[in-house]
Amino acid sequence: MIAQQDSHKIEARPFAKQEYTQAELITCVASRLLEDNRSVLVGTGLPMIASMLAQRSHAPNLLLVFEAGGIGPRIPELPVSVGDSRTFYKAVAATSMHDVMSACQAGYIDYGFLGAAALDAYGNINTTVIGDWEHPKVRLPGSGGANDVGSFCWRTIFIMRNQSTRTFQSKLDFITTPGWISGPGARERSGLPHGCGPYRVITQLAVYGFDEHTKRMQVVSLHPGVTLEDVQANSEFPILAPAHVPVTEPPSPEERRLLREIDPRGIVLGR
Amino acid sequence: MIAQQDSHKIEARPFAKQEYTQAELITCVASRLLEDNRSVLVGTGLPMIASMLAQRSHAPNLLLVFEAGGIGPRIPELPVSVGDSRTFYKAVAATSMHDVMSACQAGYIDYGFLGAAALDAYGNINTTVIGDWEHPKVRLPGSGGANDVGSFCWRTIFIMRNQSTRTFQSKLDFITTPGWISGPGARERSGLPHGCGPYRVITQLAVYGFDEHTKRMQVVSLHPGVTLEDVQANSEFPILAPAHVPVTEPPSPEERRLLREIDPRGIVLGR
Amino acid sequence: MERNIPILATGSGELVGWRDPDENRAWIRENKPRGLVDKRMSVREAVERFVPDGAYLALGGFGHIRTPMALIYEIIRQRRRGLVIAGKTAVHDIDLLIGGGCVKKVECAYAFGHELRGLSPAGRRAVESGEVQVVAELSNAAYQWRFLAGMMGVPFMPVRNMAGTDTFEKSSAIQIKDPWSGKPVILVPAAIPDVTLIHVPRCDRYGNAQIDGIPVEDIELARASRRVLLTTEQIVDDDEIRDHPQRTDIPFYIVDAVCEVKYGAHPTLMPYLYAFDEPHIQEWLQQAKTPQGAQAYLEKYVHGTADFSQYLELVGGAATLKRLEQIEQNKGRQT
Amino acid sequence: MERNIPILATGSGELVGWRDPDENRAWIRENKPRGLVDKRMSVREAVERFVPDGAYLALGGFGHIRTPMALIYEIIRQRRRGLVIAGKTAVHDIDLLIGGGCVKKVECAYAFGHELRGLSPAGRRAVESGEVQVVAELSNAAYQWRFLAGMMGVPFMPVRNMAGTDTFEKSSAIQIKDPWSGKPVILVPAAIPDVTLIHVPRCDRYGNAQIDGIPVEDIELARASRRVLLTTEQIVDDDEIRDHPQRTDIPFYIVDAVCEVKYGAHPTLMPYLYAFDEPHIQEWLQQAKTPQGAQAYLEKYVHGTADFSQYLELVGGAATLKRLEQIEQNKGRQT
Repeated sequence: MIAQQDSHKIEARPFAKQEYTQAELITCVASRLLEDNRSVLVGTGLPMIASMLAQRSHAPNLLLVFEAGGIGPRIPELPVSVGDSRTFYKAVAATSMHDVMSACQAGYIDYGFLGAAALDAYGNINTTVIGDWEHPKVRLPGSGGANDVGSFCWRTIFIMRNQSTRTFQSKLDFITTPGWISGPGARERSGLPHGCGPYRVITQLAVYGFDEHTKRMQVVSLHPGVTLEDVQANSEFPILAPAHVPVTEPPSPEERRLLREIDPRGIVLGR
Repeated sequence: MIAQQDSHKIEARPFAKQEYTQAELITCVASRLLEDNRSVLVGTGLPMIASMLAQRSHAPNLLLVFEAGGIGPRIPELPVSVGDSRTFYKAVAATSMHDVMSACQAGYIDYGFLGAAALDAYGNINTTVIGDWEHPKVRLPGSGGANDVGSFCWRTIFIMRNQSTRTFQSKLDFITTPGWISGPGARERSGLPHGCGPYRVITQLAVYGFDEHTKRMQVVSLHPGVTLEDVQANSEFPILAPAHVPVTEPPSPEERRLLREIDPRGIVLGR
Repeated sequence: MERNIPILATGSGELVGWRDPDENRAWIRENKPRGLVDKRMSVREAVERFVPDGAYLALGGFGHIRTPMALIYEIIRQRRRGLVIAGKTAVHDIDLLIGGGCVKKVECAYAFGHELRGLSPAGRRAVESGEVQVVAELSNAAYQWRFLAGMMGVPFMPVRNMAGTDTFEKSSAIQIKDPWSGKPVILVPAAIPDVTLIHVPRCDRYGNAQIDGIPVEDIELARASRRVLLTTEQIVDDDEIRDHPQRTDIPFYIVDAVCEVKYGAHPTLMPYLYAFDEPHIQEWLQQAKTPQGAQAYLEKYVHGTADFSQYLELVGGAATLKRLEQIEQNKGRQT
Repeated sequence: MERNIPILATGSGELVGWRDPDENRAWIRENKPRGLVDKRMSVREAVERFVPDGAYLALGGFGHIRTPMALIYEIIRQRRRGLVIAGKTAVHDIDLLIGGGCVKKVECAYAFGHELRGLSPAGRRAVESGEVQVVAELSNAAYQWRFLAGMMGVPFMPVRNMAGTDTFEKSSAIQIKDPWSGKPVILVPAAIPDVTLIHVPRCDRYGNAQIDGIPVEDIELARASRRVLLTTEQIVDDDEIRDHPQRTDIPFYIVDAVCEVKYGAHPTLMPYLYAFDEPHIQEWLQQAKTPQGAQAYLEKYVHGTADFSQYLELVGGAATLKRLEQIEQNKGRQT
């Protein structure tokens, strides 16, 4: 399954004086990245909601694919596992991990979502272990499907709701899943499929992309009220920034209405 | 599919003064080789009838498997193709070539049947070409599933209804499917699965096995009225024979009754 | 573990249909539809758009079973030339394409034969005269696993058959020393057909298709192929597909064209629906014994008809088809 | 083509569950039933006969979905020790086995986590204390393809993930130069579990089993495994299986034991039949926060019950199960 270790720590922390929550903002940003007539390998939690939001707004023909075998379902309500029956409800196909992962490896899947305990400047992530692998301080679940997503999907989107110097690390304890590894060409040299890799990182502070020349993380937009100093103060590694940094578009009323429709009980989004 | 190029040339040639036909004798001999509670990869024609006869006599729990995906059917009538609907009628599974061939490669299949245009002393066979491969005199269908049967099944049984110096050859124009290749250990050295290979050859003249030490063909039994001279006169290569050669047990009345039940119109057996 | 894996042997057959996995990924990203698009079109349009001269072509089904005949006739009718055929239990399909002059090369697991019905006169003649060239050999399982590698987007698949034979020697496979067991193991290269034709009992307008009975190797073959053209006995609403999502054998994003052609596998067998048209198959086998006969057959049934429905009339129309349905459906076979 | 294939990198993880294909073929020939044998037995007998201490064990289903809980509880009840677990989306299953003291080693694709429900207290504690050792890492797809290689009887499977990461470095895979593309490609070794436990909605007495919804990786996993123990919601007559042979996901010759255990996946979800028992899952997650709590849970629900039916009574019996059925079946899900 797509590692989403952080997503169980769900809190309803509204931004100061703003009507929307962090989770809503992040979800809306993620949703807008998903183009119509493309495919996305979906995890549970926010990625699920973002994908459903995309389908109900600008991308009605977005194909949702689940690593356990569900393809193109009509999701009746939020699944709690990427294998539960809601992931293949009225699906076009209820098939196997072999089939879905083969499609990923063969190049059929455009977007993949990842979360992580920690991430570095190149979008490599750790979901395996904090501390030493042989004698871990904290043992995390491991790759699950994360390495597969990061290896195969054309564009990987990271959702990190707790950006800090503890999660944006200069050096990871363990690289579970490849980002741009060590810079341009490193993925190809290592043997990964060509031309794919990290695309966006969405945190509670900002949206990031990766610099074309260095493949290091750079700011794409700052969430309302957040400064470049805030961003840098919450990262061990330096984050690049263009001369002019736009502000992230907040959730629209229509987006918020759809989010309440998708997660009426606030199971993931909080309330 | 299992190569059975010879089996369309079906003639009802009764043995001199005998009540049974060649085809009946061959089928009964083949049938008796199949032990109960074992599995057999079945081709069309005589192998099919031999397998059904085994099920109706001494081996009711013989598992019939077809390379195109039918597993354990209750055959309603003789199939004409190893993929036709009779091969998965009331089957325990109707699955794929990948599944069946994987089971073969993994060691689940005990017996396989093969026919051929030509065979050599080691039980290698040719179903690809007569003459030169680049400029063939006669182009035959190729391996089909024959190489898979000969590579994977624990014991391969050959049915050759037209033993002659043209079909029992010293040197094949093309080795389509491995027998014992060039003698003891040759299969293993070549990279084929260990411990499996040719088991019996059944012709219109005799039943053959393979000498333990040389892996060359040797007589197991002579059909009624056939001499060792007949056997040798109809082979380019010398055929080994033990001191005492038994006579092949002719079809019993019960076996012949069952054969008529299985192939009432004499489609394969002739009449 | 050692530093190198020895290559023990290399087949001399032509490498047919292999593509660099990254090149193919990029092609898929660019060309395969991920959204639900209505792909209904006529057989004529499907062949015009997706089957160029020289294409590496694979045919679904198995021998005389569920063979995509309507598309095959149309390829002959449109006089495609220079096709390279995946001879993966190619029987009636390849025989007609060869007879129609469409074929230049064959990679052969099984071709030029009709199982119990004997050898293929047209196919044999073409190979023996040099008109059609067999460029490589392999086995049925090996071909199937070439498609499995193609489906998976990996460059090759390990197999344990073919060793020690001329079949391996004339294949495009190589044999290496397995780094774990130290034993020889063969690697077959992935195969990625340019176009695959498959006939199914039902699919929706987007191409979500269900096969009744054995799928044989169509699951892997379809996924390995660049273009997949479906003919279907019936186009159903996608709600009907979604009611039984586990029955979907081919999902829509694999498919490029959906053509509704009832009886589209005639004269071959369509499991649970209609039987072989044995007299018609025999008519071809008899006619194909001479080049003139083969041409006469094709003039009458293919070039002499505008489309598959005219062909069906010519082979006896409703009466014939009803009879074939009765044979298949009255034998107590289940759905 | 070159004479050698360079090995570019070698993972340092322990090689778990690999067997020489020939050795495994010989074992299969000797030990797997090819005839229809009545394999019905109790869960107790199945575990006694087929799950030895130290076995390399894999669990079917996926996370909290279709998890073979009755067999897992029985393994704990019989105090098996030293198990090596295939951590292929191992969630509730492995957490209880670890809590029960049964586990010595884990090969980890996903373990010690409960997806949205958070980390696994028992699993984490055991790894962090050194009680349980993680001996290798890999990804979900890579594990699945290890089973595919096992099913196929080949020594390895090529994959294109994991490169450039510590996941690869701690795996038992190797990286070679693909002889066709010249690019690096990873080979994962085949995996052959000693025992696999799978819960299915229905099968016959011989083990012909059908799964409703997604089979996830159970098709490959079952075929790769030496011993396969099935629990089933219902044993049906084999005629019922034979009426829909295409629905058979696991054929009988793969199976060693058939145990009829209605609600055998409780408290996990059984698609189309019953929902997660969320309060019960939460009870475990709360209790497992301390070793004492975990022991108390196991004393009450596993060691304190003679079998699964007593356990079901303890978790609320018919009323609870009826509620879970209503949740799953009333949500408009199709069969």
